[in-house]
Amino acid sequence: MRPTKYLTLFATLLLVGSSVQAAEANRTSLKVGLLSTLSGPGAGLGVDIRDGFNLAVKHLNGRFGGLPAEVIVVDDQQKPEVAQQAVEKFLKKDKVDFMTGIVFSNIMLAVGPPIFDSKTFFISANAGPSQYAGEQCTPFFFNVAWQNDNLHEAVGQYVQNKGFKNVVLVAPNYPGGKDAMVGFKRFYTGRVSEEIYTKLGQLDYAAELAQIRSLKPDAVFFFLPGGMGINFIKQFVAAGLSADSQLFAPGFSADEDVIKAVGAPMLGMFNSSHWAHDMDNAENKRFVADFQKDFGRLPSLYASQGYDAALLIDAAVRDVKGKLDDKEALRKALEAKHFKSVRGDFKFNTNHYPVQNYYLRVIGRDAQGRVTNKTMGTVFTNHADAYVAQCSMK
Amino acid sequence: MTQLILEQALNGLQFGLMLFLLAAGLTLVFGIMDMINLAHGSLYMAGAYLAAAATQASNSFVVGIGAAMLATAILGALLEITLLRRLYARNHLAQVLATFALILIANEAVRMIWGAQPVPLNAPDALSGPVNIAGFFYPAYRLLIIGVGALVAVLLYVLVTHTRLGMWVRAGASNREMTEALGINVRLLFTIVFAFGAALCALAGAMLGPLLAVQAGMGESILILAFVVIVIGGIGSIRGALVGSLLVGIVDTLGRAALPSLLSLFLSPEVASNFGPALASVLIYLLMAAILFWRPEGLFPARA
Amino acid sequence: MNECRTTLLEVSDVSKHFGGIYALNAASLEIQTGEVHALIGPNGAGKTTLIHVLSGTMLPDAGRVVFAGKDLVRRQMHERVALGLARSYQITNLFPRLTVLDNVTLAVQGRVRDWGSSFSFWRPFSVDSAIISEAYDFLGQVALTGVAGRRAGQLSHGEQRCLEVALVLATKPKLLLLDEPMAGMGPEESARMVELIESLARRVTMLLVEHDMDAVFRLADRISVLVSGSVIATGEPAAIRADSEVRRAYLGDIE
Amino acid sequence: MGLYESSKRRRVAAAITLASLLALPWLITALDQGFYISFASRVLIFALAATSLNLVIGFGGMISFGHAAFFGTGAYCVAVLAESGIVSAALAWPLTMALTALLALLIGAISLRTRGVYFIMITLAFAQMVFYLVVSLKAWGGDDGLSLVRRSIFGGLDLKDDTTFYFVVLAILALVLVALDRLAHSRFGRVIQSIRENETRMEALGYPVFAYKLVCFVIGGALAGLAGALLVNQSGLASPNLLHWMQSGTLMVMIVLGGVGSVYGGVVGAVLLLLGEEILAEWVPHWPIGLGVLLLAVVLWAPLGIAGLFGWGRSRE
Repeated sequence: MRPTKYLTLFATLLLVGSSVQAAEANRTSLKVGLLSTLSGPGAGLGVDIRDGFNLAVKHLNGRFGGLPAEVIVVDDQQKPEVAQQAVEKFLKKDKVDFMTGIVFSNIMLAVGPPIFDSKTFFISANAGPSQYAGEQCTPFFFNVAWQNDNLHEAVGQYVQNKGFKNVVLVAPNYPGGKDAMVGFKRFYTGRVSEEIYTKLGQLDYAAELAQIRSLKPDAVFFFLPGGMGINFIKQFVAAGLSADSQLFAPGFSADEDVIKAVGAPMLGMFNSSHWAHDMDNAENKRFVADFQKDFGRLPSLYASQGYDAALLIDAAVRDVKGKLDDKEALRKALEAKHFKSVRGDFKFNTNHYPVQNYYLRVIGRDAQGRVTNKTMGTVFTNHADAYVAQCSMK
Repeated sequence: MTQLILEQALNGLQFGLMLFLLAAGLTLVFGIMDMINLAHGSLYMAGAYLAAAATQASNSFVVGIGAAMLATAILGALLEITLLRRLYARNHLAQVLATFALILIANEAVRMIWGAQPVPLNAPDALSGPVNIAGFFYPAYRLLIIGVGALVAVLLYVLVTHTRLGMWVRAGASNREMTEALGINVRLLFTIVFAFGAALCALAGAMLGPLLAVQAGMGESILILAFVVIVIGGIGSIRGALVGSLLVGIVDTLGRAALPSLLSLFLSPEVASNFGPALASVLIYLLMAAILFWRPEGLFPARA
Repeated sequence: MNECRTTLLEVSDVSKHFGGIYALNAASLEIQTGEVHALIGPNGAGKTTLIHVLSGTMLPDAGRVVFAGKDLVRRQMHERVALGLARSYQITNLFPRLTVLDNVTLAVQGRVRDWGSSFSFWRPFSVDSAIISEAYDFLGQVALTGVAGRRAGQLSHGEQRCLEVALVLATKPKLLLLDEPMAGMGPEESARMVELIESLARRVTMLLVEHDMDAVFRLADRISVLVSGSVIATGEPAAIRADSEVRRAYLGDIE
Repeated sequence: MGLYESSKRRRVAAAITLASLLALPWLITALDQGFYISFASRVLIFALAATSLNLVIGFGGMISFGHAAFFGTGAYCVAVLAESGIVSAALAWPLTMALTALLALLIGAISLRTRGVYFIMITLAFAQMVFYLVVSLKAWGGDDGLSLVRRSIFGGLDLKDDTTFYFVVLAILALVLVALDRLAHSRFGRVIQSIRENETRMEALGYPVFAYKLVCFVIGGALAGLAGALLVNQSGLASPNLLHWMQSGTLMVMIVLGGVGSVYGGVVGAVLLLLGEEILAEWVPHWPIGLGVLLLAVVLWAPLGIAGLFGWGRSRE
């Protein structure tokens, strides 16, 4: 059980407030359980979500919709059973009002049922499994990031347009990985010579790279989040494969966390994303500037999703004027999303997944010579996920 | 097709030689002092972290590795003198638990000092590309690992078989009481052996750091493989550790690469893709159980 | 020495080698019911190896061992004990941390043919008073009833050797393999042990491996001499003492 | 040390603890800390698993480093049975115990042919085999583990309610402890502990030592399977982590902390470790270091474990 880190801005007031409050109409404070992967190869993603979320809390000076906010952060160590115990503690001991933060879909699916059964709203800042977009969709699940397939669909569309003939796909063997393969092939209808599944958390890709070399693909699409992606790209370049195969990845395998670790070898790599740090809207400029000031690094798309998740909670609590126990009103408030997202506008589909634009990015050098992403153009506008039809919610 | 087989064989060799660096130290500790040291993986982790820190400080890969090996050797010697020395007389359950406690302490200490996120340790830029030998491409860094591993193996083999210290070590491994009776200060000998083993762990940690990730808990999985190696090779025997590590390295790598496609020849692709990786990951343990079944003392038992 | 002796144990041409060294080299031996058969020989002659082979600790490389008409070839040690072939140990091998009484009750409890198997998981042992009283009898035979409650590890060397014998007796063997019972004993302790063996001689057949010549010549009905793995002579004590072969190979010149 | 004689004092202490555990749920609901009821069930379940290992290591003297294989397999069996419709505890739990007993028989029959250090290594190897086999089976959820469709039905009782489930677990643990106490004094218990003391001599006294050790190993495996069945009902998830060798290590830590070879050693160790973990995690950053140091201290200076210190351990000299 990882050490829990309390971020309480009004510690004394809050403790008094939360312990004495009875179940009367509007409460005097609010608790959010942020459960994310803060150690292991996926740690970079979880840390960015946490920092983005905390930055938003700071911008809202510690209040969601006027209520003082207590954010409890727990590291799930990328292990389903650790997450399961943390969730049990959030629901029964801390009795949190909202939950957010989970990075990996396999953990999301493992802890989803107890959260939804206890009628606690989960605002996903990353994991968007196809199950919760389709037949298992639930009023208590909102996703401010994407449905897992979307980014892969965008890359599939681009690879199809560019006329690549022989593609190899690489992804970890977990729900997120399967969604990636399905998403890519939904829009890329060319020949896929091999779908390579690796172990989640695997770091040495010698065997897979040898296999890729023997297949001689003209393009390789990989979805390997965090440290896994970092090692794959480094070893891909070290094996000399980048000479004759063009590397493609969804946004989250080619964002700031990966660029910071790999650097130059990633120049010229195409990827897709729904957000980029060079988007020119007021919220995004303030978010990118303050994030760089506070944390000394460019925010990744995970940070933007953590930030938006906090803004969504704030907007919804303000709409219901603190009456958190009226679940129906809270659900409508969340669906209405009265807040401006850093990625520009998007709206929720009936299954509470976002309908938004997806852009093409390429990694190049910016004005100061730093290796970073540059937005090229739009691949999809107002793109919805492919599972909404199977969802019974209207 | 030959490119694939040759490349996979080299991968197996590289993994085997790295395993040997761990197994060599472990088999001597086990053989001479009959001590199960679960914390051997933690020394490997400490070496990787120290190498990462030293490389960043001196931004030279070689200085980084040298500093890490020295520091881990000293750490190993200190650990041996203060704690492990009290465990020799104790039974194996006590040894397993004391060193298990060391794993908990080491993982948390590393998290305290370097944080929960993996620490970057990159191969030197010069070696970040492939080497082209007559059309055969292979990552230069992995060739370096094979080279270093082979060199250390030869050096160790010469040291153990042709030097006085080596003779004492082998004597200690086959019969500790007699060695003590011959007036050899086994305590001091053992501290040297332990420190030397720790240095080898640091070398393995530093070399594998760029390929894997330098993070808390990295020692645990490779530790089990090292135990499998020394049990197959015969506890206490360097030759056994070398043969065992190459065997495990190649069987594990080729198994993972060839088995799924091999099985799909006569099984349905669905079953093969499911059963292949399962069998591959279980292969080395089956190998170990089989060897223990027919030769309960391993292939080259040190204790004749 | 009555005439109608039947053969209890027949060892024919048993060999056992470790690498190049032949510990037993076609050794043959025959023990008759009711006799005390001593086995003597210089150190390293293979005496303890023979006991290991007979008791099942080691498997012979060649030869046959027939006990009470049954071939012991692939039988494990515990089966041989059940058949009535039990051994004591040259180096004391007891349960030091258990009480003297517990040591003996374990031996008694082991006799499946009398007390049934010990795979009983519920009934507390304390109610097996029959076993406990029989254990006290055996302690009586070796005069250790006084120390029944003490831990075996706290007994004197002599007392431990007596406890060794009590343990073997408690398995009610047909043939008792005694491996140097007098090893490491002082004069009066070994005198006591000789009296003990003498009192047992009437009731159980024994193969006595011993260096103490006075005890051997006093106790043994017949003596076999083992030299470098082979039995070179078997006969009554007087004949063995007179046999020149034996004298040269082993006793050296007694006069 | 002698054979295990549980003194009257220890039986009284056990009875008192049982009574206080019965009252625990009301105390917890009074303090409005519902979370701690299911936490208490978790502690009792680990106590059962540790007790089953104590039977193998403490009484049987077999240092098995792969006990997690049975603990995890028990959890997976119930999850798989639940998925295929068998949800009644009366059927699923005994079936799970039978399957884990069979697995223990298989692993024990081969492992018990080796001695000393090699036995430790081969049990570790078999546990790793079970771990990798389960992790690579897509049907069993692969890396993500298998979530339990619904809690077993225990006769008329609805196990979904935490308090009811707590009492079922408490009853099972109490039954097992009574059975173990009886077993420790039975003929089988004496033989097993004597084999631990001096195996060669027991063979020389006519005991089929291999058979006794195997039966002890199998009973330990079956009880660990039962603990696994209870744990998956408590947590709702059979995860590969249950089969990991660090889990075997944790169970060993519990019996050494609690007292190797004492009937209640597993319970004391499990309570100390899990309660300590929960309390330390709240206030002490980097608490595993404290736990590691405590364990080192126990191994070096209190070989009979904490229970040994209070005379709860094996009968004193």
